[in-house]
Amino acid sequence: MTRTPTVAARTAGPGQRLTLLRRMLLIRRFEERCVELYSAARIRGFMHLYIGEEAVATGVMAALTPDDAVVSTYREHGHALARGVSADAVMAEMFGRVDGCSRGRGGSMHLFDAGARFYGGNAIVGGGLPIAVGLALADALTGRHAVTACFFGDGAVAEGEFHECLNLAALWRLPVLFCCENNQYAMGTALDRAQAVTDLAHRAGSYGMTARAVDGMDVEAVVQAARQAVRAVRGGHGPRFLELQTYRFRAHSMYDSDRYRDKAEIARWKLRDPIELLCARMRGDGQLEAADLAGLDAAVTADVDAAVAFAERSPAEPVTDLTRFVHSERRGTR
Amino acid sequence: MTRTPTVAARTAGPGQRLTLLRRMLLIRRFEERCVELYSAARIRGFMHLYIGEEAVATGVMAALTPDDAVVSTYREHGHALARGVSADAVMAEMFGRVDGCSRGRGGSMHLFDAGARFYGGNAIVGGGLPIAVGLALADALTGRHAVTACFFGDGAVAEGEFHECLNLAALWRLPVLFCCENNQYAMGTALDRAQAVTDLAHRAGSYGMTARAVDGMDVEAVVQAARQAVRAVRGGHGPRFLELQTYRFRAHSMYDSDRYRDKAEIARWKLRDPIELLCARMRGDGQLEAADLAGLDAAVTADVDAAVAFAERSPAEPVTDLTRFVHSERRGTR
Amino acid sequence: MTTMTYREAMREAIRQAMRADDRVFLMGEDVGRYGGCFGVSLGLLEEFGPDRIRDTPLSESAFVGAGIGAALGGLRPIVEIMTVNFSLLALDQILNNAATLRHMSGGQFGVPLVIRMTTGGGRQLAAQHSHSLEVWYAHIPGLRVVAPATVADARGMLATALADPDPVIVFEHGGLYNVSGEVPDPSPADLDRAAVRRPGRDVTLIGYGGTVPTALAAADLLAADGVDAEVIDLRTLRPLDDATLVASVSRTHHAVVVDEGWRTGSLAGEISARITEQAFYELDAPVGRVCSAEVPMPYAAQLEQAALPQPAAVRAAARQLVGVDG
Amino acid sequence: MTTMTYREAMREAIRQAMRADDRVFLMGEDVGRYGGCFGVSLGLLEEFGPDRIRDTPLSESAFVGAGIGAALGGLRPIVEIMTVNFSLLALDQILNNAATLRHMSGGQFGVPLVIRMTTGGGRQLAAQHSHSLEVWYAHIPGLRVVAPATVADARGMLATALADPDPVIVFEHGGLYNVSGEVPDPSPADLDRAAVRRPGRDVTLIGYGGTVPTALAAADLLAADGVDAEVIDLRTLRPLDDATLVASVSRTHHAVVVDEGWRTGSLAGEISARITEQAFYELDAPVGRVCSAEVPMPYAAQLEQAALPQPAAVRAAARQLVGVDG
Ligand SMILES: Cc1ncc(C[n+]2csc(CCOP(=O)(O)OP(=O)(O)O)c2C)c(N)n1
Ligand SMILES: Cc1ncc(C[n+]2csc(CCOP(=O)(O)OP(=O)(O)O)c2C)c(N)n1
Ligand SMILES: [Mg+2]
Ligand SMILES: [Mg+2]
Repeated sequence: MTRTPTVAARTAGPGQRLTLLRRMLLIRRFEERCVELYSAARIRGFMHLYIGEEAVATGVMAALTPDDAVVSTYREHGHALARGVSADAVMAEMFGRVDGCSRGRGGSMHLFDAGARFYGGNAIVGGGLPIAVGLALADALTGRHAVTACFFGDGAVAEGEFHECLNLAALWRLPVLFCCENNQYAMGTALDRAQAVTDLAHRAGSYGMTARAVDGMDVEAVVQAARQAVRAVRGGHGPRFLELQTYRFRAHSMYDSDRYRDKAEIARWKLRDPIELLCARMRGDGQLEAADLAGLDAAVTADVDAAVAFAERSPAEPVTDLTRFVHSERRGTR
Repeated sequence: MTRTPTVAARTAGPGQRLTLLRRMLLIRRFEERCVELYSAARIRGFMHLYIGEEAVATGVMAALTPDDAVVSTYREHGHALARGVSADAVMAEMFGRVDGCSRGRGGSMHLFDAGARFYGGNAIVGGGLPIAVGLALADALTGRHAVTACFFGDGAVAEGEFHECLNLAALWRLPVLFCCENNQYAMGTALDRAQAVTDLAHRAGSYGMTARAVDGMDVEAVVQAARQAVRAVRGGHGPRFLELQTYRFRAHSMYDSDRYRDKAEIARWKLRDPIELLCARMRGDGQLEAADLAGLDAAVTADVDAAVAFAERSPAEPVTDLTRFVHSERRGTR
Repeated sequence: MTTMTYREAMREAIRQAMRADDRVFLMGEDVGRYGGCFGVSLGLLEEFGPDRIRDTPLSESAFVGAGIGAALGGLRPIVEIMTVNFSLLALDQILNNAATLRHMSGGQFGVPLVIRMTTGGGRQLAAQHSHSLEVWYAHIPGLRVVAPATVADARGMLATALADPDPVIVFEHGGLYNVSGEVPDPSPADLDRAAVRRPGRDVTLIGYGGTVPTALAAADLLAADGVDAEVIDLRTLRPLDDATLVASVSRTHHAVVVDEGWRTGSLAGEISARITEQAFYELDAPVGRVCSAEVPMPYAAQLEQAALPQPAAVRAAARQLVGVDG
Repeated sequence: MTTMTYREAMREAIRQAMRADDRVFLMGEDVGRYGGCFGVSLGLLEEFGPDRIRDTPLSESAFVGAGIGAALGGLRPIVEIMTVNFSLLALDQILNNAATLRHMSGGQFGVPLVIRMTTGGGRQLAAQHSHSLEVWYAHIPGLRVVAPATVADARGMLATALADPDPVIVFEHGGLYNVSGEVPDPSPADLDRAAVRRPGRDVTLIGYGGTVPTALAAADLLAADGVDAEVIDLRTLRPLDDATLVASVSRTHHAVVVDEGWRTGSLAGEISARITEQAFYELDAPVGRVCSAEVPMPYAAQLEQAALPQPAAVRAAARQLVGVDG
C-alpha cells in the first residue's frame, strides 16, 4: 500500500466543484434539519449524523456509475443522498412513512433503494462487508463490469468479518472498493484503544490489496483517489482499499453526550470542515461568490423543506400490512 | 516480524536431544497404534493424526513451564502427550472410558487435563484463540508470569476470530504465544487457495507483534524459537507469533482419502521426517547408536502397550452419570 | 429500602460486586469512557480504573471468548454485550465453549462467567436492534439464564449470578432501564424460584423481563372486566421453575404466556408445553400465547406497536380462555 | 424409479439444478477438490469447474454473507456449511441479513439463497459436532427451513428450495447419508405439506430428519404391542404444516414428538403447544416429547446413545399415553 500526504490535485473544473459543493451542502442542511425534527420527536430510534464527513460519501459516489452498487452502514444519510436517493424518500423514511425509501420500516439506520443499487443501511457493525463481497462475486461471475463500494467505519476493522472479507475479496480478486471511514472513534473508543496498529491502510495492505489513506475532509482528494481506485477495480485488478480520514463533528448518536472527546480536538478538526475547505478553494480560484453560495444554500434548504413537506404528507403504512414482505409475494410461503 | 531461514543452532546437549526424540517417538508410535485401533473400531468418531508434525508440539512444550497454559485443537494427541498428559489417560479417552482424561466424554478431539493446564481440545476451528487470550488476561491481571501457548492451524487464519484475537492480544500486550501449525492444508484446501497472502508470519506481524516462521520439521529449531519467544512473552513484551512450517504425513482424518495432494509433494516432505532428522543429527554427533534407538523405540512401544492395556481395563462411565457436570456439583443448578 | 432506577440498580450491583471481590471485572464495548451504551456503567471507570472497567474493540467473539478464558483462569468476569442482536457474533463461544467445557472435560473445568446484554423492542430501533432471542439461550444446557424484571431483581440478581460456578446470561430489557422502583437492603436474589407479582384466582399470566409490566397492565384491565389474574414473573428462564407455574395453573385452570420473542419456537411455546405436560387435567382450556408478530421488527411506531405483545391482546386472550367472551 | 443413497440424491439434485440454471453455483468449505466433507459434492468440480463449485477459506460469516450478496446480485447460490455447529459463526448474517432484508427494505430486495448443512448426532463426534439446532432456524421469520428425511426428499427438495425467492435452510442429518432408497422420476418436492409416512389409528408419532427413522422403528415396536401408530414426517420445519398434524391427532387423540434437539425450547415444545392450541379437546392426554438429554453430546458410545432419542423411549412414551401401561 502507499501512504501519501494527500494534497488534492486541483483537477476538477468549476462545474464539478459546484456539484460536489451542492451535494455536501444538501447533506449538511438535511441533517441539521433532522436534529430539529428529532428534538421535536418527529424522528425516533437511533440516529447517527454524518456532519463533518460529507466529503467522503460525496467524493466516492462521484467516482461511481449508476451500474455500480453501494453497501452502507447505519450512518448513511450522506451515502444515500450522495448516491442520489431522493431526499424526499429519505426524509419520509426517517418519519416512518410509507413513501420512505424502505416504506418506513427501516428508519435512519436502514435506507434502501433498489433503483440506485443502494443495498442499505446495515446496523450490525461489519455486517455489510460480506454482502458487498457477494454482490461483487455476482458481478464477476456474470461478467458485469460493475464495482461495489462498501462503506464501514474504523470500528468495523476490529470485527472478524472485516478480516474474512478482505481476504476473500483479495483471494478471489473481486471488484470491491472498500471505503473505510476513519473518523477516529467507534462510539466512545478512540482508534488507538481499539487497534494495536492504527495505520488502517497498512493493515488492509497486508491482505495483498492496494490500500491508501486519503484526506477525507478534502472532497477533491477523495474524488481523485476514488476515481483511481474504481478504475483499477473495474479493470479487474481486484479489490482496493481507501482509508478516508475524517471526523464526525457531532456525537455518535442522539443519545451520546460526547464525554470522551477533547473539545480542542473537535475544534481542530472543525477548522478542516469539508464544505468550508472546498468553498475556500473555490473562492481562491474565483469560482465562488458570496451570492452563489447563498443561492446554493437557499436551493438545498428548499430541497430539505420540500423533503419535510413530502414526509409530512406521506401516510403511515397500515398495520394490516405488517406481515407483508416477510416473504416474497410471488410465492406465499406463509 | 522477521523471516529467517531457520537453521537450527545446535545448542542442545545429548540429554535434551534424547528427551525430544523420545517424546516425538512416543507421539508417533502412539498414533500408529491409534490407526490400528481405529480400524478395529476401538476408537470412533473423528480422529486427526499428528504424524509428521511431532517436532512442533515437542519443541514448543519444551520451552514451557508447568505454570504455563496450553490451548489446543482437535489434532491434539501430540500436544497432550508432549505436554505430559499421561498416555494412559489419553488412550482411555480415545476408548471413551471413564479413566480417560475427559472421562471418555471428549474423545480424540477433546482432551483436557487441569493438572497440566491443558485447556483442550477445541474442535471449532479458531475457537480456542479467544480462550487463550482470556487465560493470558487472567494471568496479566493477577500478576502471574505465566505464558499461554495457543495452537491452531493454517486454516484458522481465515477465521474472523484469528483477527480479533491477534489484535486483542497485541492491543493489551497479553502473554500469549500464538503457535500456527502451518501444515500447508486445511482439509483439502491448500494455503494458497485460502489466503490471498500466504506468508502467515507476515500477516501476523501486521498486527504489531513479533512474528517469525520456523522450520517445524526441525525440533531443535522449534525449541530455540519457542524459548526465545516465551522469554519475550513472559517478560511482558506482549504476544508473539510463530509460524511452524510442517506437514501432515497422513490424511486430514480417518475419513479422508487424500485426493487433493500430490504424491510427490508428500514424498518430498517425508524426506524431512522430524524424527529421522533429529536421529541423523544425533548420529552425526555421535549421540545415537542403533541400539539406543531400538531401546528407545521399545520403551515407547511399551508405554503405548501399557496405555492400551490401561484403556482396556478402564470401565465405561455409567449412563446414570450422563447429566453429571452439566453444572458444577458445588451448586445443583439443575 | 431505597428508590432507584433499574439502570442504577444494575450499576450498584456491579459496583458492590467489584468492591467485594477483586476477581470481578467488567469488560465490553464502551463500558468505560463512554459509560456503557445504555449508561449502566457510567462512573465505574473512575472508581475502578481501566483494567477492571475494560473497554474492548468491536470484537464480540474475541472478548466474550476472552471472558471465558479469564473465568477459566480464575477471574470472575462480567462481560457486557451491547444487545442480544450482536451476541450472535459470540454465540459459538457461548454454546461451544462456555456452556460445554465443564461437561466435556468431565468436570475438570468450569466457567464462572456472567454475560449481560440488553434485549427487546419498543424503542423504534428497527430490525437489527430490537429482537428478543432469550429462548435461544434458554435452550442451551450448561447455562443459567435470568431476566430481571424489577428494580429489586436488577439489584439482586448479579450477586447470585457471580456466585454461580457456571456461566449465567443476564437479559436486561431496554425498556426497563428508566423504570424506578424500591430496592430492599442489598441481598442476593434467589434465582431458583419464579415470583408471583400479583396473586389472582381466575387466570395465570406468565411473563419475564419486559413482558412482566405488560402482564401486570393486562391484569389491571382484566380486573376491570371482573377477571382476577395472577401474574408470574419467571425471573429465571433456564432452568424454568415448573413448580410455581403448575401450582398457579392448578388453582386458576387457565394460563396465558406473554413473550416478546417470535411465536414459533418461543419460550412461550416451551412453557405451554410444560404446563400441558404437568397439569393437563387441571387446564380448562389450552394455554394461550401472546408473542411478537413473526416479522423483523419495523421502525415505524404503529407497526412496531402492532408487532409487540400489548396488554389489550393479553386481556383478549385471557378473556377468551376464561369464557368472558363466550 | 431409481435406487440411490441420500448422499447421491443430494448430489444429483445439485447437479440437475446447476445444469438447468447458470445462475446456480455451490460454495463452501472443501466442496470442490475434497468433494465435500461428507462427500456430497464429489465429482461436481470436474463437471462444473472451480467458479461454480467454489471452495472457500474457513470464513463462515464471510462466505455465507457472500452468498446473500450474490443472491441479491441475481445469482442462485447454494451455500454449504459443514455442520450446523459451525453455522453459529454465520448466524448473524442469516438472521440479520438473509431473513430480514426483504421486510426491512419494504419489499425491494430479496435473497433467493439456499443454505445446506449437516445436523445431528449418533456418530460419536462429541460436543462440538453433534447438536441439532434446527429449532433456532425455525424461529426466524423470513426463512423457510426444510429437513429431508427420505432419499426421495433429498432428491426433490433442492429444486423447490431454489425456486423459492426467499432464503431456504436445508438440514441434512449426518446419519442419513448412507441410507438407500427409491427415488421417483425427478420432480420438485412439495414443501408445503408434512407427509404421513405410515398411517395408524392409535397415536401420532411426529418426527423430522433423523428422527423419522426413529419414529418408524418405534411404530414397529408398538405394532408388536398392539398399538397402531401413525408416523408423520414434518419435512418443512418453518412454516409448520399444522393442518396435517391436527388432522392426524384428531383421529388418534394422542401424539408424541420425537426431536433430536434439547428438550427445553425445542421444536417438539412448539409442536406440542400448537397441537394443544388447535386440538385441545381432541387430546386424550398431553402431547408427549422424546428429545435429546439436556447435555453437551458426549463421545462415549453408551452415553451418546443414552442422550439421543431412541425407539424404545418413543415406544414407552406412546404406551404410556395410550394407556397400555395402565
Ligand atoms: C456488531 C455490533 N457491535 C456493536 C454495535 C453498536 N455500535 C453501533 S455503531 C458503533 C460504533 C461503530 O464505529 P465505527 O465503525 O467507527 O463507525 P462510526 O460510528 O464511527 O461511523 C457501535 C459499537 C453494533 N451496531 N454492531
Ligand atoms: C469453524 C469450523 N469450520 C469448519 C470446521 C471443519 N474442519 C475441521 S478441521 C478443518 C481444517 C482445519 O485446517 P487447519 O486449521 O489448517 O488445521 P489442520 O487440520 O491442518 O491441522 C476443518 C475445515 C470446523 N471444525 N470448525
Ligand atoms: Mg468511527
Ligand atoms: Mg492445516
